[in-house]
Amino acid sequence: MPVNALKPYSFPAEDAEANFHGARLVYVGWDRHLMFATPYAWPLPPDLPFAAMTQGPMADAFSQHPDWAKIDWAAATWTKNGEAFVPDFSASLADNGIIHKDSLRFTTPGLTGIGGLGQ
Amino acid sequence: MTRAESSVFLALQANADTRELVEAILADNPHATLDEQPAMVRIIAPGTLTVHAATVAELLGRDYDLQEMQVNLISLSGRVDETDETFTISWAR
Amino acid sequence: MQMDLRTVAIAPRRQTFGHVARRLGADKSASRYQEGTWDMQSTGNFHYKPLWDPDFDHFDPARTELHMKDWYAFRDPRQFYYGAYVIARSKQQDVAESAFDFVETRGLAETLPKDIRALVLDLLLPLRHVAWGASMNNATIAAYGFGAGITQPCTFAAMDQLGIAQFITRAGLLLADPAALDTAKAAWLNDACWQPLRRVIEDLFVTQDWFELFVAQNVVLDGLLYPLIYRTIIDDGLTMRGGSAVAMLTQFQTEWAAETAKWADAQVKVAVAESADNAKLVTGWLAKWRDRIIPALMPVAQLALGSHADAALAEVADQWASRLVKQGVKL
Amino acid sequence: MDIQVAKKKLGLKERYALMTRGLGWETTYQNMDDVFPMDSFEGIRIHDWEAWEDPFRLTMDSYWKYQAEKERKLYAIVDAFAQNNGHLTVSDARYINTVKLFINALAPLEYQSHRGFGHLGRQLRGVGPRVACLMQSLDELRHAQTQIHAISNYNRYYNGMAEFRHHFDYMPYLQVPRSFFEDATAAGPFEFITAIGFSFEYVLTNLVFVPFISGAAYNGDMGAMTFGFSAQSDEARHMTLGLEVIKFMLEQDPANVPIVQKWLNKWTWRGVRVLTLVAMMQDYMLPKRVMSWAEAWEIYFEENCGALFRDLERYGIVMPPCVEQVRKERDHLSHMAWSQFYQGRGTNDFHTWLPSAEEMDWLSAKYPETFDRYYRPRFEYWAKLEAEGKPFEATGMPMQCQLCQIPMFFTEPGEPLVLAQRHRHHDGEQYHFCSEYCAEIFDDEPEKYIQSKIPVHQIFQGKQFPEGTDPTAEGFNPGAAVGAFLRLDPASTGNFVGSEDEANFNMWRGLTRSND
Repeated sequence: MPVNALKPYSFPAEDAEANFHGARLVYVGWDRHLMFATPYAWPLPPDLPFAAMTQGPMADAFSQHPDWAKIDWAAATWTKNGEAFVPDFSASLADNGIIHKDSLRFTTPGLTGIGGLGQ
Repeated sequence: MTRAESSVFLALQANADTRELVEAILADNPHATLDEQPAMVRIIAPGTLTVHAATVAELLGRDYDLQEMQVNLISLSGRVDETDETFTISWAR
Repeated sequence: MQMDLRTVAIAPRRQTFGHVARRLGADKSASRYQEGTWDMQSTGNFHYKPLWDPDFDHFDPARTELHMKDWYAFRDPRQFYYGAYVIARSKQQDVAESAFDFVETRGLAETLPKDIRALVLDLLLPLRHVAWGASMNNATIAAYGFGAGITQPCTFAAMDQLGIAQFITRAGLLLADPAALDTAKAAWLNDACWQPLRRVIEDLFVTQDWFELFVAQNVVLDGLLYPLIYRTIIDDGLTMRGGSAVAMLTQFQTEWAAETAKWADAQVKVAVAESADNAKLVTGWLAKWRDRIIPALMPVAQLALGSHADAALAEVADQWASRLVKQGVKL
Repeated sequence: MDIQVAKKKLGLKERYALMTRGLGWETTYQNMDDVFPMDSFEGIRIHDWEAWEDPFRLTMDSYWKYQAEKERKLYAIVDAFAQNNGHLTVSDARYINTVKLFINALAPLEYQSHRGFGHLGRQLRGVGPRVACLMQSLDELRHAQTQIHAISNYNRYYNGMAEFRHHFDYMPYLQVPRSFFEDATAAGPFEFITAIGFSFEYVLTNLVFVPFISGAAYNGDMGAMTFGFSAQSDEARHMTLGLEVIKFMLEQDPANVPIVQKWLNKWTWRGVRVLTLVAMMQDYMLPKRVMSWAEAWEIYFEENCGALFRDLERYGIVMPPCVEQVRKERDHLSHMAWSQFYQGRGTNDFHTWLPSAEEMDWLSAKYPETFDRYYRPRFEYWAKLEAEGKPFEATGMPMQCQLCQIPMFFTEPGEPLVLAQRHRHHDGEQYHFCSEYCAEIFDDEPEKYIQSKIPVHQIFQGKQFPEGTDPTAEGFNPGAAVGAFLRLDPASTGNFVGSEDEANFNMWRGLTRSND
């Protein structure tokens, strides 16, 4: 249902990938670890290997949690925009089919936050 | 709760200027109750609340223009109907 | 007896807000006008284009051809922020209120010579529509102008003109009755002497450049109309013919016009001083609207002054022109 | 001399009509649709502007008189408060952070409202509604300026308020209130007045007013209480205007009802989303609490607005469906928000802190079903980290909702351990939302919301570096560059405990009580 305006009303998307100087926006959230209030956002090179993302920006953000060091990445499960997703850690983000503004969530079975309360 | 019973309220600053106004409103609206909060009074009533200029004037000992209430009025809930003599809030219209 | 009042002196971390200090050139204590006006309006990072005007941001310097390096060069010599404004107007309102009471309680309206009373009804009452048009035009500038430096005083001007329209209405009710207001409105819509002026005001309603509108309405139209009606015709003319009661009922307008002219002239001075382009633009607007408005005022002047209208209007136009010369305008 | 028949004294309504509607006329030299080009494109049909019922009948002479009286009283108290260092009488210096929130997030909205109502005061075809909007535009300028003048004194002694204008324009958390209001000012005139005149000024006004102004009074802040009460007295007129406009639209044409209902749904939701800041302030930032957010919601929404929407039922208007989700979020809202502001404290211009044991007990009592189970463990763990000298602080930038622009800390209604997310595609791009209701607002006008300046994205696009910055230069520190662009004073960020504000307040208060 297009917008109801007085004159023709169309504008370019403010967050098109081209505006990020070669980077690609990726969001990552750690399920049931609400000590981290929100998923985090990073501008990442599309050719960055998936593993490097987990060891780099994700580690910077999530390693403050005692569960982080215990993660068994093979057991972790992922979703992309809410749908099941199985990443290839050695491949790049692009080769993993991760496009601009994809929202990733990962769950770490057996690790359920502070006092097991999802925090 | 039918529409008539929905409550209306008038919130006024609690100061020297509103003493007689509050007294007059409570006198003219026996069904109203007074809720006193920090530096503010709320006069709540089911259905309708009417301020009569004449009653306020009598207590003040001078003429009273209902628009003077503007200065110390804080908030209200309900539909406003104004005449020279009365200021009424209600849902019953 | 020297009383040593000791209150605890604690050293403040700063005197005012950052944007105000930058405009003052140092962190100094600022006036309420400065803290309440400077940089109040956002100038960037707008989230959405308006559905009602997608070619511009809501606040957009491109809505006028005038260019200013600093839009807060427009300052109000009266230093009106809201508080100062309503307090000033409430004093003037007190004076007007007692004037209306005096005229009413002493029945001065009835003592007016018949011809004066008829003239006032014919001349003054239609002016409430002129004032309402001026209020609308200032509302346009206040809504779409750029920077609170110019939009704030135009908000006040819009409300002042509404107040003036309401004072004129009260005068009409005092001198006559509601029917007289309808007669005046019919004249405003149909009588030949009012049509040129009504056409000017309606053309201003659709003028797109808000600074052209500022020049046309606040500098040209009101700059000529108020001295003509309230000084030449009412204060000088009618009082000598037993119409002083009328001058009492229009004192607000007389004082207001003098005070507001100072503000309007000061904005022209700043605009033309900024650049040659601005000077050319503003001077062009002044000439364009002068050449439309003076002829439009002529039939109104004749209504009151008959054959003396030409000379009176010419004199008003000369005084107006000399006011502008002082602002650096070469008409 | 004929006996002058005493003139029939005009009633208030007639006299006011002569003083407003009587002034306007149908233009003939210009087409009315050119003079008023903006009041029909939204689909709202008005057949008879004369059916408008003037809410408060204040002519300019009375307006000037009563408003000047209010202003004299207000500035006398503001001056007295400043002269005898009234800020030192507040209950606890942490309260001053609610004043920072007020001047950064709310005072600029008053100015936006001034310009928005000024725009309507020129565009609505009916003279009555235009005069009412012009008067409200003037009132809103008053609110903006009285708030700035009252808070100017706080700004001289405490950090975080000096750059409130620049912060409102660019700081990430302040794009929540700013985009909320610009969504309304960018909309057509009828949607604007439904959004601000009715939903924000009528439905939600007490939810904003009580926490801030009664909260101020309750915490010994006479300055804020003064302008609050004084400003709020104008609100009574605005609330009445807002209610009158809604009824006027609904009575003019049945075709208007679904449009107004859609707006009520949108603006109740987007309004309550903005009030997340107020919920957080009420439950966590007021040292002496007036009432909890949950209690304020029950009184000022469920009770008052229940009566209001019952009154509107006759027109076919129903309570916005989103209220169901607001009820589910009611007992989580303030805790989620405070958790986000606590861990993001390095990037904001007001202090946060962990609730004390006593405060947590108050929260447990006010939120029996949620606080102990979902939030106390988080705060107690963070307190442990603080005690160990390793305070927890977020290092990543939050993902934000495309619509309300709030960091996506909201959990799925009914599933407090699952962060909510909704997803949409539009024109080859994808967008994320904190809730179904934000996503639905996007669906309705995608061409509008794809323009949003999402703060974190603007930073990643390099748009928030000082002019002339070269991000490719050796040793370029983006965080520092953004901090400089935002004029973020380091002393205003971080934990209240150990802050300059805390030290100064205690030192100054000590001066008033001891002899040096």
